[in-house]
Amino acid sequence: MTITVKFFSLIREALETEQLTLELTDSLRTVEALKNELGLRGKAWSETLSHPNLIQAVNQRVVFPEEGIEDGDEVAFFPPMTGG
Amino acid sequence: MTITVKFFSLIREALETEQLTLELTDSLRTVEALKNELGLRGKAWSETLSHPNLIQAVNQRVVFPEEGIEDGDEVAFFPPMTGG
Amino acid sequence: MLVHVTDETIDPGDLATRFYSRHPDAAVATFAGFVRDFNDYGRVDSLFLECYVEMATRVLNDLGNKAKQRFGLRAWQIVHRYGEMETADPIVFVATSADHRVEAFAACEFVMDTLKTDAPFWKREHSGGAGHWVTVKGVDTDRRERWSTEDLDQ
Amino acid sequence: MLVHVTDETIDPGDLATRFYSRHPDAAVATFAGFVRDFNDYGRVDSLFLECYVEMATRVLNDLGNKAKQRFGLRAWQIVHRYGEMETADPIVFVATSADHRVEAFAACEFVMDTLKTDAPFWKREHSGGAGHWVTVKGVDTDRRERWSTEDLDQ
Repeated sequence: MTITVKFFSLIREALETEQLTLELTDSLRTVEALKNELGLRGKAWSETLSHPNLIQAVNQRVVFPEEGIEDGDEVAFFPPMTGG
Repeated sequence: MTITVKFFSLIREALETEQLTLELTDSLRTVEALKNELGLRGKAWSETLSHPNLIQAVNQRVVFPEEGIEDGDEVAFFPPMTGG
Repeated sequence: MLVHVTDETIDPGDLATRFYSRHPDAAVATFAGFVRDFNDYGRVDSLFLECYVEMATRVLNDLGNKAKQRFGLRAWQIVHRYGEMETADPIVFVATSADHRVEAFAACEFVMDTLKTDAPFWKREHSGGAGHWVTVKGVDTDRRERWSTEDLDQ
Repeated sequence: MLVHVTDETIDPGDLATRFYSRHPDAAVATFAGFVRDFNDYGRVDSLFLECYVEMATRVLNDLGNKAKQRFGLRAWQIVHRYGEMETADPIVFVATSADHRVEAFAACEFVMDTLKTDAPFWKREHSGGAGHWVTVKGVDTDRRERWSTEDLDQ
């Protein structure tokens, strides 16, 4: 399956990446599993994606790491929000 | 001494009077005394000016009936306010 | 002009535009009130708002200054219409600006709550030829009372 | 447009004017936020506001609808700027209208409090060549939390 992954703010900077399009095996079914998979890319990735304040969204809704991922989903990682 | 007395809203209507200029004896020294004096003008006056919800102001500040009156003062009587 | 009490039409959009332009502070809250076309009994066609102008001006000035001191405002403005009005005509406009939104909101609400019970205006509603003076609502007195427990400066 | 998330200049005075004209309801509350020229550490020259645009649009739409339902609003609007901004530039504009001022004020404050912590925007402040990402304030989390105890519909 194919998903899009987006990174914002401090996370985007730490990973030097704005967006990825990933082909995943169908066995990779949760945000948590995706984070572990991405963590294999190196220390910056494993440390950044395991930060306790990290927020994750699937299809523009904030979710827990246990949330499932399906083909075509848009996943995003970012720090706590500071708008307004 | 000379004072101005103003009436608003329901009070103005009940007394059919917007404004009076009064010459008072110097012995008439409080708003309460002024109300009693005006009450002598008839039943409408005595009843209206003894209504428990009546508000009185001296020189544009809400006061208790015991407030003193001096030459040149502007006294006003009106019901509870409903602006905004 | 911080306070303006007038029997001419007021324009809240223009007032807001000017306030923003003069005071682009971090947090600006405004309130605008328009003549409602209904009350507790039914339809309202028009409104007569009687005003003790000199006193209203003084009360609103005192109120703005008190709000400024109490909530640390950077700027404020209060504009109030009186006289004959039609449905949907603007009656009142209040703007408050501060370094943080909590203070801007609280000050704007404080001004409106206090103005309702302390500024000398009296509403007379007309519907179908009949008119009646609006009486004070318990909710307004209660709202005013909320602020009084903290009114250390009174 | 109820929600507008844009990297172009926004004009709160024009937005307020249009909102008043379309919704001359009994009670209209607005909030406008402008880029502040100071923070906890000193002077701020400019601001970069990063945004996850698709999600921000969705979150703000959900938020406006929730405010409408919860406070019985007649109308609402939320406009949020993102991108590079200078001091005193407008960032956000929120308007809420209702039959009574208590609901209009509460809804406007609810939207601002919730937006601060739930809408995907991230502030980066610049001063004298240096930049840093703004961190979440405890007061904002607390303000958001105030509303949650009553969030029966969540």
